[in-house]
Amino acid sequence: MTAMRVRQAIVAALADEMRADESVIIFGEDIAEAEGVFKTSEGILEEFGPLRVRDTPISEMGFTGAAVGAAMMGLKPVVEIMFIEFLGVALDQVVTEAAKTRYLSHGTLSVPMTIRASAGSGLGFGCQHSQTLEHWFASTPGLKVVMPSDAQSAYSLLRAAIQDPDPVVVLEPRILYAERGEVETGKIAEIGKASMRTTGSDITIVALGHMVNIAQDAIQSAGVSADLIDLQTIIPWDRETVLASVKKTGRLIVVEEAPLSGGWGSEIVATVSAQLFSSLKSAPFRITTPDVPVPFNGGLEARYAPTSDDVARQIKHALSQSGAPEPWWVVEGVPR
Amino acid sequence: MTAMRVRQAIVAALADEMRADESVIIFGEDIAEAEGVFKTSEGILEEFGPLRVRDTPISEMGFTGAAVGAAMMGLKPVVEIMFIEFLGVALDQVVTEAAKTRYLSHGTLSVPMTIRASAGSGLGFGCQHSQTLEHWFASTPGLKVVMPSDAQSAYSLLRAAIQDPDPVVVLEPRILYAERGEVETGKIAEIGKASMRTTGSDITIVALGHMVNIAQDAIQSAGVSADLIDLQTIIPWDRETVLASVKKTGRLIVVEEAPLSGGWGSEIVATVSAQLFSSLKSAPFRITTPDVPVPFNGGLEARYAPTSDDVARQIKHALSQSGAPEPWWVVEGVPR
Amino acid sequence: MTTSIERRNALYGNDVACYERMVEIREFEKITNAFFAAGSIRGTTHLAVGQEALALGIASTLKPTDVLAGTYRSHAIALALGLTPHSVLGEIMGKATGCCGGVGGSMHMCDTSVGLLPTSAIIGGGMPIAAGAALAFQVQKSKNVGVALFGDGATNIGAFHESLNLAAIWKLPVIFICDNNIYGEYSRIDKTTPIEDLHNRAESYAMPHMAIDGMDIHAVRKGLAEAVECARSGNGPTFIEAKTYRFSGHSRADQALYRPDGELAMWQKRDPLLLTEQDLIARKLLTQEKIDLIKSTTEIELGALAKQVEKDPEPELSAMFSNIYTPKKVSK
Amino acid sequence: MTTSIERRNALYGNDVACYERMVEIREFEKITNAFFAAGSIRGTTHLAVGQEALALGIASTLKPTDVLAGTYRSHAIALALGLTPHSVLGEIMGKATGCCGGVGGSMHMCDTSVGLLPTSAIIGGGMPIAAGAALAFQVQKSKNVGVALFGDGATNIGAFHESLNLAAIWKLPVIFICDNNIYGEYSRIDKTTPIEDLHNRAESYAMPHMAIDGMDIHAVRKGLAEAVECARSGNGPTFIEAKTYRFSGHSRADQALYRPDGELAMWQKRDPLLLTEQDLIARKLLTQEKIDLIKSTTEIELGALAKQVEKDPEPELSAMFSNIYTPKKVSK
Ligand SMILES: Cc1ncc(C[n+]2csc(CCOP(=O)(O)OP(=O)(O)O)c2C)c(N)n1
Ligand SMILES: Cc1ncc(C[n+]2csc(CCOP(=O)(O)OP(=O)(O)O)c2C)c(N)n1
Ligand SMILES: [Mg+2]
Ligand SMILES: [Mg+2]
Repeated sequence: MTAMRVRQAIVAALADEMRADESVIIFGEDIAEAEGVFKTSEGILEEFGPLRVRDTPISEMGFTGAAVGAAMMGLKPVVEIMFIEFLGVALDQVVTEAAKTRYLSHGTLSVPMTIRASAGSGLGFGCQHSQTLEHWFASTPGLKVVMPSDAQSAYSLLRAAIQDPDPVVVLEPRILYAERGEVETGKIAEIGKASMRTTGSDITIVALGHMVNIAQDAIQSAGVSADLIDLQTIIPWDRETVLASVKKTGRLIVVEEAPLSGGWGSEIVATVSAQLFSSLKSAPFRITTPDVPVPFNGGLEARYAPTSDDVARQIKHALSQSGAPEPWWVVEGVPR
Repeated sequence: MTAMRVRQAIVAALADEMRADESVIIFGEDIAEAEGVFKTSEGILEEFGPLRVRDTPISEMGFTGAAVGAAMMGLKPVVEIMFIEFLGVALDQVVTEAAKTRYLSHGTLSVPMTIRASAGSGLGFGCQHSQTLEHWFASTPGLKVVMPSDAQSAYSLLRAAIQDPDPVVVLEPRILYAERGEVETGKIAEIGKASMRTTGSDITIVALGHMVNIAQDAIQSAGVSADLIDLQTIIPWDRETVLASVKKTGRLIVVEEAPLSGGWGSEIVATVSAQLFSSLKSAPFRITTPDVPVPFNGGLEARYAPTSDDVARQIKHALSQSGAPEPWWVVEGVPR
Repeated sequence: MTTSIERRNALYGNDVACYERMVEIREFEKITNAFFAAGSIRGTTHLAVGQEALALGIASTLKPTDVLAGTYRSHAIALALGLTPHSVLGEIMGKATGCCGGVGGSMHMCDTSVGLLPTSAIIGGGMPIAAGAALAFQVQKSKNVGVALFGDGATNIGAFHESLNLAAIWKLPVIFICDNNIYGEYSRIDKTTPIEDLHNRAESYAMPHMAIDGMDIHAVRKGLAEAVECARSGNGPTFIEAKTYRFSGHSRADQALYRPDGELAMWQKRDPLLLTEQDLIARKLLTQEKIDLIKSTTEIELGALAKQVEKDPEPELSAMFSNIYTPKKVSK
Repeated sequence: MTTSIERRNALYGNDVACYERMVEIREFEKITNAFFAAGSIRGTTHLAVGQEALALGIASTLKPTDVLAGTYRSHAIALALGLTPHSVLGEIMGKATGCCGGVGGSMHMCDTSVGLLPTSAIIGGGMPIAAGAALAFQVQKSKNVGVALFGDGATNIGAFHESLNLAAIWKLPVIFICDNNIYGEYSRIDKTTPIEDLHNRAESYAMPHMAIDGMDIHAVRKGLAEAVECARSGNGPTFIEAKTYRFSGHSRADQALYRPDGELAMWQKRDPLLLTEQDLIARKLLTQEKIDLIKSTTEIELGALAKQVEKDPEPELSAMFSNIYTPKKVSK
């Protein structure tokens, strides 16, 4: 075990994969000479050289598509999309090409590419650089999407993504890049498998990325006994683990860093409601951001994503009442 | 009331808006001289001339973005995206520019643009030309998304979309273009308001687009008394109408033409589960397509979207049992 | 049964075989058209009648290990590259015998044994993919090349610009071939594009470029061979504009009434089949009688094949659930 | 209090006012930089030190009814177009007094009273929007023009290609101004772009184009005036490449150590402030004393302003929920 920052865990995963498999190459904007704007490819160019490590022009469609083509030919390209919003100019290559290539080649071609993208709010980047956007990839058979919550999962999920024979999007919570954690290098995650952060008996909390940490704080401060499930893979998500937990606890909260309407959490709540209707002791619900763009101002942005205080409040509510609690903006009656 | 095909209802709505308001202009690929590949702009160039009706190059990002800019300057552009998949090369302008313009202009600019796009399966266009893709627009405050289910709603929603001061995406079920229905011209829908296709007491069925018709057939053949809610607006959806209905019936099924995992229906089920937990008599659930690309072969494609037989089966199940039924591919045990 | 690779290999150095394949394509598209009109083909079809010389010029110049990313209009290039009429028609008709098992359809041809990557129905979709394949060849130090084949209308999409720039800056072994048939759907190129010689757009990327006569298989081969040589020897990409003409409408039932009077007739004088026949006769490789025989035999054979394909099995229900994710390896 | 439009009007025909504004921008960016370093500014900032002549050349040539779509690097153009230092700094600091009420941040400037459309933080985002604004002017038969201002790196994105092509084919009254400061983030242009004179890319669209000296306000005005005249008289778009240099790093804490030795020093000899000072002294519009006074006064004034802005109120919680949808009109 080594203590490292999340961004260093990413570097380590890249380097370990590139050492193990020479078909792994990486490219993206300013990832080579500048080592990534978030320093997530520090030392990679130096170790692996310019044939395998490349800076690209500002051409997300072009280089994402190039990764698709290179992957068809047997390379394992890892591309960096600096901010997930930039896939808005290149979604086609991910959803309509990469995810459908195996199907349209009658199973003769795989697309073992990885897309790394920083995501999420909290750092004052404004509403065009702070979203999580998991929903862009929903309902897309052929694609996989993962999100780490700490240094270990950043390392282990990225290695799994690179090794995976299908296209995988790795959404990296930008706010965690500088966070430290213990990392066991060599440990590789299983895509599609959730991880239990805490186990308990009274309630199941499902979260993703940084929200796992927020939820953990909330569980602690609320002093409850909870299964905290770090989903890690959003597509395809670990139904088995979540259903087993809710069967046990009878209660479900999903904590989500995305606007309420149509986020990934609705999939979890809807599935659990359908599958475990009679096991539920209280209303399953989501704790999300309000339906607003991510505000720049620090005070406002601090209220955008769920806070541990607010999650704690809602956990307590869920344990004492059968109906779902109101979100904070309703409780506080914020004028519009 | 006039009988017309859905595509003619669209032409009528365009023409009526263009007559009423000279700031309405339309453009897209082959929509002027060729009058649209689905003939949804028949006669428009002739009546309104080339200044207001334009063929574009194959440049979805360019012309969708041009609509955003023109809308900022007070025009009401209507652009046609021939197949919704093509927004994969232009999503940025819709989600990251248009939807955030009002916010980023401190309320000084609106973007009264309309994006019309054909959507859906059933016509043998293959997996890159047959999706519905509502989820691309989910969790995007600032945007509105509607989908008609017949000639009247095609007319009324399009007029409402064009008149709306904010960006509206109109997803037109391609399979309905040739269908006929009675249209009361001049009738304008309210965006955000669902419409009741049938009313009943035992179950609430929420559907969208062509699935409303499928659900209606199923209700008839199952011989049940159901509220069939044609949602019409997906974003922002009519919580009030849906919640009131489920409060009354105690049962909810969402019928959806999109892969199970992460479709818009999960939002409805999740919200209802949270808000009406103690009013529910049986598990709320979704009837969707399987998590697969849209197959080309006719026999397979006929099984892709929910069929009225299968919806009827699941309605009957919901009325007799508290747990959710299995989808057909589980029931039939389709080998993978 | 003949395999794709055998059909491909038959073309090299054999101008008569190339001509026969052109005839095959022409007859094949007649059948496609007739079947579509009769309702036995669902969805849409995009014929490539008149563009056969380009397809054969490409197929007889590239190696089977080179790869090509094409479009929805790929019946001709697929047959040229080696796919059997059976697997192409099977796919168009959604049969289990189709090259994609019947789940793809007319717009989605694929056969990696002869280098045909899954064709994309999205304009511009294949261009960065071809560049990416070339990137792989460069990294793997193989001598293969990637080819993107696309229409004139596709030169106005962002992916075109980004792909050419990326290929140029990385000196990728990729060749961009624009099949300039003067129309994108129903719009003549001059309505959507302010320049006529599209290959000049390569100047924006300091990329070598050329216009070639897409109706003449020799011109195609000559231009492409030059580009391939450049790519294989590490000197990077080339942009080739092939001047062709779409003899049919854009797709489905399009009668192409928007074309100016006489335009089709003018181009038909340069019908690639006609030009090739004249050439082969002049070179004494064929006689008119032989040509007539080739045509009638092909017509009969394809007609028989079509009847057979009609009776081919439909895909199983499981086909709808297959080939979405790569199956897990049983052991490591 | 001075309004944006008053500040804008002050520039026309007044070279000294333009110079003063350039100094204001230079001093303003010093404050931004210091505040960022001190942690009083969140997120990121993109300074435009060294690019003041381009901003002022544009602002003193366009009319306030013309519109401009810019990028995340818009402090300079915003101040030049007329926004008050208060509203720009307020936005950068997330204050309620900012031009976007503090919810936008450094990358998002906007003031429609002087034609500044919301700047986009997405590369290429503003180009089709500027074309679209120009489309509106064309349809409305107004004489206004749209302007897209973007960097050299942005010429490699698809939206660039599509916007220029669309503008050309529709002869839109739009001007594309590329601020070629030789770097995109940390990459020198030659690493990402195979040609040096980016304006030549306009040839792909048969669009008039020119390179101008972006360090010289007169050169900027002259080139732009020509393009504006062309656009206003219905003759369509122009592509202008302004050769500039980014004196600072790309953003935030970037020290720009990747720059070759001596490059900055060389460009600093052509510092737009210096060039303008020499010009104004030569034309006897200013003296060195006056210049020193302008600089020291500006420094003092902006310093005082900065202190004031620091104390400005934060936006209310309701600001987070406002301006998402257009409020329904109360009556029709
Ligand atoms: C991104 C995208 N936009 C639009 C279309 C619809 N479309 C299919 S073919 C076509 C015309 C293409 O013309 P061209 O590139 O000249 O190729 P051709 O059909 O002539 O071979 C269009 C607009 C598409 N498939 N993808
Ligand atoms: C689509 C997209 N890709 C990448 C970025 C990240 N990014 C922000 S600024 C920048 C460099 C832009 O360089 P240039 O266009 O030369 O403008 P400059 O910063 O020099 O003014 C990049 C890559 C972005 N904002 N949008
Ligand atoms: Mg064409
Ligand atoms: Mg630059």
